[in-house]
Amino acid sequence: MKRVEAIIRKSKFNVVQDALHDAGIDFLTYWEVRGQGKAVEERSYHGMLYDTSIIERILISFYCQDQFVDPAIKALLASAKTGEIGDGKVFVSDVEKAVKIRTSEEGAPALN
Amino acid sequence: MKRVEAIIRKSKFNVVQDALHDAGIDFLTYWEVRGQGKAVEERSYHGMLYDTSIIERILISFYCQDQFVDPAIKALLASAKTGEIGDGKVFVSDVEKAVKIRTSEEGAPALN
Amino acid sequence: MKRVEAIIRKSKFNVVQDALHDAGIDFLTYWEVRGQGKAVEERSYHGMLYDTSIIERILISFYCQDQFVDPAIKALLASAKTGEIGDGKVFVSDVEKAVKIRTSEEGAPALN
Amino acid sequence: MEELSTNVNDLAASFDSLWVLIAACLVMFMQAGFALVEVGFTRAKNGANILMKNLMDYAVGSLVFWFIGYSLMFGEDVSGFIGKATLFFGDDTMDGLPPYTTLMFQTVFAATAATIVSGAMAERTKFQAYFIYSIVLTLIIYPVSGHWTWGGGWLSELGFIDFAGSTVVHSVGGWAALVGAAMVGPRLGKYVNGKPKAIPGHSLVLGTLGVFILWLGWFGFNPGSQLAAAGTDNAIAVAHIFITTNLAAAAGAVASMTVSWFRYKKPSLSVTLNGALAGLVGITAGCAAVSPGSAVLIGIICGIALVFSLEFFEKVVKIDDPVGAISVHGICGALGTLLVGVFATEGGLINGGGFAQLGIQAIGVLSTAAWVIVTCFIMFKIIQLTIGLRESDRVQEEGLDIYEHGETIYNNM
Amino acid sequence: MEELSTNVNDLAASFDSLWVLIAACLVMFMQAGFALVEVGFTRAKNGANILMKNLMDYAVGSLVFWFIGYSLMFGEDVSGFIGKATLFFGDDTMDGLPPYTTLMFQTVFAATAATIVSGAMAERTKFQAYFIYSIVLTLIIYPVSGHWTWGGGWLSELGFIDFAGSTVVHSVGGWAALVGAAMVGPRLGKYVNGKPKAIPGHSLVLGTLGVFILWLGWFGFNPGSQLAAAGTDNAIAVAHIFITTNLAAAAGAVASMTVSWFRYKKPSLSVTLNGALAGLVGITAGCAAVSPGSAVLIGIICGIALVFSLEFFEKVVKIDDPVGAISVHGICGALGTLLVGVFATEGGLINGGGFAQLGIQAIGVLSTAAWVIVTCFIMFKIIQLTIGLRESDRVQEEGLDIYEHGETIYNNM
Amino acid sequence: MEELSTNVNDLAASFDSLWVLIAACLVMFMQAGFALVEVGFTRAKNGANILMKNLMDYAVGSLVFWFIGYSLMFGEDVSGFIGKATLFFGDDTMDGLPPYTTLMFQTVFAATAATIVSGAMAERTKFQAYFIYSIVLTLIIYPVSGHWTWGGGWLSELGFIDFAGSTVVHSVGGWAALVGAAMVGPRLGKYVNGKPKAIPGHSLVLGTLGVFILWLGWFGFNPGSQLAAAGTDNAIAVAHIFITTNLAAAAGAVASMTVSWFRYKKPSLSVTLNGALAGLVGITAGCAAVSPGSAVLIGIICGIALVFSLEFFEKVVKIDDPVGAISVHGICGALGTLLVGVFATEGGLINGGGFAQLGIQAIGVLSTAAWVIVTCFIMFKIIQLTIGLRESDRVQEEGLDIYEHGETIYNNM
Ligand SMILES: Nc1ncnc2c1ncn2[C@@H]1O[C@H](COP(=O)(O)OP(=O)(O)O)[C@@H](O)[C@H]1O
Ligand SMILES: Nc1ncnc2c1ncn2[C@@H]1O[C@H](COP(=O)(O)OP(=O)(O)O)[C@@H](O)[C@H]1O
Ligand SMILES: Nc1ncnc2c1ncn2[C@@H]1O[C@H](COP(=O)(O)OP(=O)(O)O)[C@@H](O)[C@H]1O
Repeated sequence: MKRVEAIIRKSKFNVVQDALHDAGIDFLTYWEVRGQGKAVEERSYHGMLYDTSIIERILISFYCQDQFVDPAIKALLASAKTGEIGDGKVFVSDVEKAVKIRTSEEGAPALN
Repeated sequence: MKRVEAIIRKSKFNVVQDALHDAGIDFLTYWEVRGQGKAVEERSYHGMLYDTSIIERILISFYCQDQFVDPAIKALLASAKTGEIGDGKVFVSDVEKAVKIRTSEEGAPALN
Repeated sequence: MKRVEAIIRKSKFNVVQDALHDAGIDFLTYWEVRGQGKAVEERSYHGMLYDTSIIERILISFYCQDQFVDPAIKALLASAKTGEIGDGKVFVSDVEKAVKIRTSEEGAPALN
Repeated sequence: MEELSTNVNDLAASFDSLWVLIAACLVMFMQAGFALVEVGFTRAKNGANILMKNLMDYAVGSLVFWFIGYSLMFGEDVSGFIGKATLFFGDDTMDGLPPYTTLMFQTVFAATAATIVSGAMAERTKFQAYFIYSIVLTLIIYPVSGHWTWGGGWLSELGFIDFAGSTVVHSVGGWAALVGAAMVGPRLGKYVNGKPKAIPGHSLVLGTLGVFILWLGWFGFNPGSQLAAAGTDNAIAVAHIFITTNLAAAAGAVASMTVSWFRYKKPSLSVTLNGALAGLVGITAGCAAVSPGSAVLIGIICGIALVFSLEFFEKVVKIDDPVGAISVHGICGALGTLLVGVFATEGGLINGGGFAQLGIQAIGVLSTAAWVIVTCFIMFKIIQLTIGLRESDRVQEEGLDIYEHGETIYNNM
Repeated sequence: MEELSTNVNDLAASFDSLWVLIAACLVMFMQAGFALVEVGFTRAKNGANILMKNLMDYAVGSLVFWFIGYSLMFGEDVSGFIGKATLFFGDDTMDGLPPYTTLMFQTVFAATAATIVSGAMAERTKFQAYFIYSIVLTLIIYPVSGHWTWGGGWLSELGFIDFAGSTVVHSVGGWAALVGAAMVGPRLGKYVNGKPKAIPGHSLVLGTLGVFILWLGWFGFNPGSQLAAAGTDNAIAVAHIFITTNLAAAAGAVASMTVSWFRYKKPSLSVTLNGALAGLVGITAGCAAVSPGSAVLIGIICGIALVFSLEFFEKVVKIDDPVGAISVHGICGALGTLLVGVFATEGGLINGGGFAQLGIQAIGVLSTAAWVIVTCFIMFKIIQLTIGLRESDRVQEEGLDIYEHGETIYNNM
Repeated sequence: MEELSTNVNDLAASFDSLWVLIAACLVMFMQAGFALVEVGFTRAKNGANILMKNLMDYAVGSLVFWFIGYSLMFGEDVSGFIGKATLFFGDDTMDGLPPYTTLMFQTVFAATAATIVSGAMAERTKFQAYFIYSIVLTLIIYPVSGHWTWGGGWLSELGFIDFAGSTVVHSVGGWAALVGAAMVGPRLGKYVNGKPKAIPGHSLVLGTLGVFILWLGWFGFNPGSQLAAAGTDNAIAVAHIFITTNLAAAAGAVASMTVSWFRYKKPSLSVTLNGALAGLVGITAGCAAVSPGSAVLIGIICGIALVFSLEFFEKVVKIDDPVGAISVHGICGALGTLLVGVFATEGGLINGGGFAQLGIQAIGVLSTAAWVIVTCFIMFKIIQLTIGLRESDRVQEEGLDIYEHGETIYNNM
């Protein structure tokens, strides 16, 4: 069982969601994060310009069985990419256990 | 040392917190997330109905020693459950190291 | 490849960011969380005092190669510490895979 | 010559009329103030519900008061108790003030009384129940007790002084709030093992803006109740009322802040805001009858009383009142009305008038309270037994907005 | 004696002037109301853009209308079509109302017409394009059709009744919004495979405050259009207009709420808010000409029509109008103007006046619509072909605020 | 006949009085505008603190100005420098305006001067220190320099023109802000190695609403300062002032936007908002004395000056002024006062009046600045040495709200 974390552009959220759905990922959790990466944005306030390397991103987190990871990454790469700096990253790590609160089921059936 | 991540209903947060406390989990971190699962909610805007599979949840994350995991999951299952679709999930994964910033302590003493 | 999660005081964010930069961590993601720990804050509302053990923190999450972990923790401990209750924790866990969305690169080059 | 003098009289009358209408604008704007205070002092998940209630009590109140309520209040007196009913108001003439001017001004007053309740019953009351309540209050409850004092009824005969409505408007709203809040019960999670928990409002900045708007609106509420502006006497009276109103509000805010500072160790914004309102409610009865110095004292007394009243209802009586409406409008409204008997320049206790006026004030306060509490109890009981008053725990937990209105006020994605 | 009588006349005239200026203040405040409604009903990422547009159309409109627009509207009539142009307005004398009083009042009306469009074109229109639009509208488009009805042009000759501007102001804004929103196209993501998706506004609490402010402002808009307050007749008329305005708004809100309740199973706040506005826009033409009872009916009709109009544009015509400006101002403005022909106490269909007035109303509505639609089409086409009208997808995705203004409205860290 | 003529005079006087009171309402509402601008342009963690300051300076100011401040400003002149003190104001008669009308109007002016400072000293000043400051300013500093110009003191003798208070009110607030902000030092993190960092305000939508409210309030501030409305002359004057006020604000907004567009490549909302205020502050002195065309020029000059002044204080002088109060009220207030000497229709430089008036204006600007800067320096020094002026770093980091008030403005859970 794996945990996949993808940090993507806020504006790409909807397409990514659809792409993941097609790759078999129906369950996910996400929240807004800010990130520091290569992309910078220029803003001004009261006439004062400031470069911010702090940009708004969405972090999508989902847990899935091992065989779904590769299609999901593929879907993510295809849908979240603009080719410009700031597209984000995907990280995969191992998970030991999953429990579904409603039914107390564990393992694979807990994932959906 | 384990990391437990529980995605629960926002409205259950207070009871879950109390239940975890009774299970020996006094330290935790949480934030608001949105989730896509089986539960859908109907909303309208300007007279336009829309189904949203995007619902508000809270993600509770805590790090604890291995022996606390099972009681904590039990407490979670008991307190966060409504039996209706949308109750959420619990995930457990392994953690290598913990450090307490205030004291630079590592390992078990760093957890509380 | 490791994932480092640090829960710190909101007010320390800027110094921590600079310290991490000096320790070679240029890429990170963060978001606001609330935490329950030893620190409590007294608030009042409508003349009613209430103790809250729920305080605002920032969770910084970054993925890096193994050799960066120790310098990063050192930097974190030095910069985020006030010595008072509520300074927060650092957790390290293992990551299997990283992919950079823009270039589809994997492994170490995906991290920055 | 005669023509010219008619001209002058007409001009004066039209001037009076316009002032009352402008004052009505200010009072109407108080609806926005109430909406902001109430939404700001409650949680975001019930925001659409509370805004809808505020919008609807004004809309429905306007219709219902025009339809029949006004006539029950100001129609020909029927045995001192109620006015004679006339459907769809009356005619479009002018004698003194144009009737529509009076209707407009009285409509916004009726709506003020109605809207007070939504805050006290916030976050747990069914929308339908509130909807019906607001019709009944504006249609019958408010007009009847209003008739007693302002419509030529028995209290006015007695010499009861309530210039702009500390009792007629505010404490009517306050007592209705008391009954409603008591009957609907506290919000889920407000009392844990009998101990009250603080449920902070989601935006004090909205609450503060609301209080500023209310303070502004009160310059229509009180000075507008002079119902005239032309000529020396009216000019002096209106100016006087502006000053007493403003000073009492200022004194109320400072007093509440000071008490909160001593009692809770820190000067609390939420308490201070309510303190300003307490001063305003308190001065409403006596704004024309007391001196500026007495206005400051009334403000201070109400500002202090407010803090203890809030605690009393929260901790002792255990009625959950999210915005403090019972204390602000009910208690300070009653207190302010009584204090007229103490401070009135003519007939007040401290000005050598003895206890006579104070006694009359007490009769007015108590009889109005009794009327409102009894009728509201019956009304809410009927609602409770039919369509129900209280939202289920589930709805309270997830927020009334989604279940009642299918909408949330903040949508960030 | 003569002197005294002059005094009285002067006094009356100065009284009229002051009332019009106070009314102008209320109407000016509607700019804040529009800004809040528009920013509340759209997404936060485009908030600075929409606030800027609202600020700028008022600022630029004020300058441009003073510079030349006013004279095109109210200058000496040139063959019924347009007023004679004078640069930088005129003089500082007094005869009837002081000219600057009229200028002030008319400026805030012109700005109201202009600001309606920003909501309909929100979240996807280039700031520069909007900037130019607002200049052209206030400089030429609005003054010309305004001249026809209010400036002594051919429609006023015909007997067209539009007391306070359902057509002259609101539907001018509404038709401009229609053309603009159609030409700029729907927001990215609004239609997926031809099916509309809801894009909820980011803060209904701001939207609600905006509606309360607009409702308040309308008490300047309609009664202020009496342009006088002195004397019995004016007093009665102004009071009458207050009542018709308030009742229509209340009825509109209740009607829209009821329809939404039946149609969407839940009473919707966002719909109810627009319902109040629909009632207000609808009564604007006839506020002085219809009875309070008829005002309620007009409010109900507009409140009902609104809900279906919103759906019609969204689902059938597929014009994306984030705040519903086309329906509220265009459709209800036209409807309200027509209904004067039905409900007018003198000459209305149901009051035995036959179809004559109704026909004239239709001519007024249609000719104004035609003028605005044609000129706006030309204007937006030119803008489109030169500097461009629509923001790129990328800018829409990430928000106009960052790209157009380098600023975001909420900054939490 | 005589009676009738008395009637007419009384009527006119009561009409004047009412206008001044309505204007006072508009000016009072500016308190809400200031509160919103200041809380919107600063960070959420200090929101309760800044709202509390805004509420308190109005509340305390009202009490203190009534208590003694008013008499120091308008009491019998004592050697041109100060008015004779009377406790608890005076009597309740009428001769010209009712005294309480004047008190009300002057109170809201005094509170305006006081409230300007809270924005400049925001996010790092102790609440107690601010509380004391606001008492001293309204009690002594403002009344004295106000006496010089408006109370019959030496500047008025000299012929100094400051119709509605560019100098008397705004730049008094501005200079106090300058001294206060300089002495309390920049916010923690504002200057890193001497380089200023932008600290964006947490809600530009609140800031924008605040500016609209201020713009509205200025229609009380400037035209209300005519202190009369009855008769032809007053009607013309009031209308004139409405127009100059509105045009200057519009021009200021457009000018600032344009400069920001060129200078920062994007039209900035935060700058434009301040530009509108700059125009308003700038026209305040000359609103009655200059033509509408000159008002536009004054607006443009102030709008341009504002942008450079903001940069100057931020980057060169390195005084941290979170809302730009020093530039808006201090600099543009002084500039607007001087420009009266240039543009006044009678006596202005460009109207052939030579340098005489300009010289007098400069004396007024400088002497008032000197008075305020010296007295404020002494006051803040004493505060600094006793209870302290500046919050500790820890409190600034975590927010003043928790430490000073135990409350936060946003509570989302
Ligand atoms: N090593 C990392 N650890 C945590 N977050 C990261 C890491 N690298 C990138 N991110 C996140 O991804 C976002 C995009 O990164 P950036 O380097 O700008 O993109 P790109 O790789 O497309 O150039 C960053 O804002 C940050 O939130
Ligand atoms: N595999 C998963 N990965 C990440 N989040 C998940 C996953 N499954 C469920 N969730 C989260 O849990 C929430 C509840 O899931 P849902 O399927 O509606 O509950 P239930 O299992 O009780 O029917 C979802 O909204 C989502 O946030
Ligand atoms: N075991 C844990 N799991 C998750 N979060 C934790 C844990 N321990 C501490 N935290 C987070 O760190 C924050 C600070 O912890 P606290 O115990 O107050 O600090 P300190 O160790 O400096 O006394 C908490 O508010 C919480 O968010």
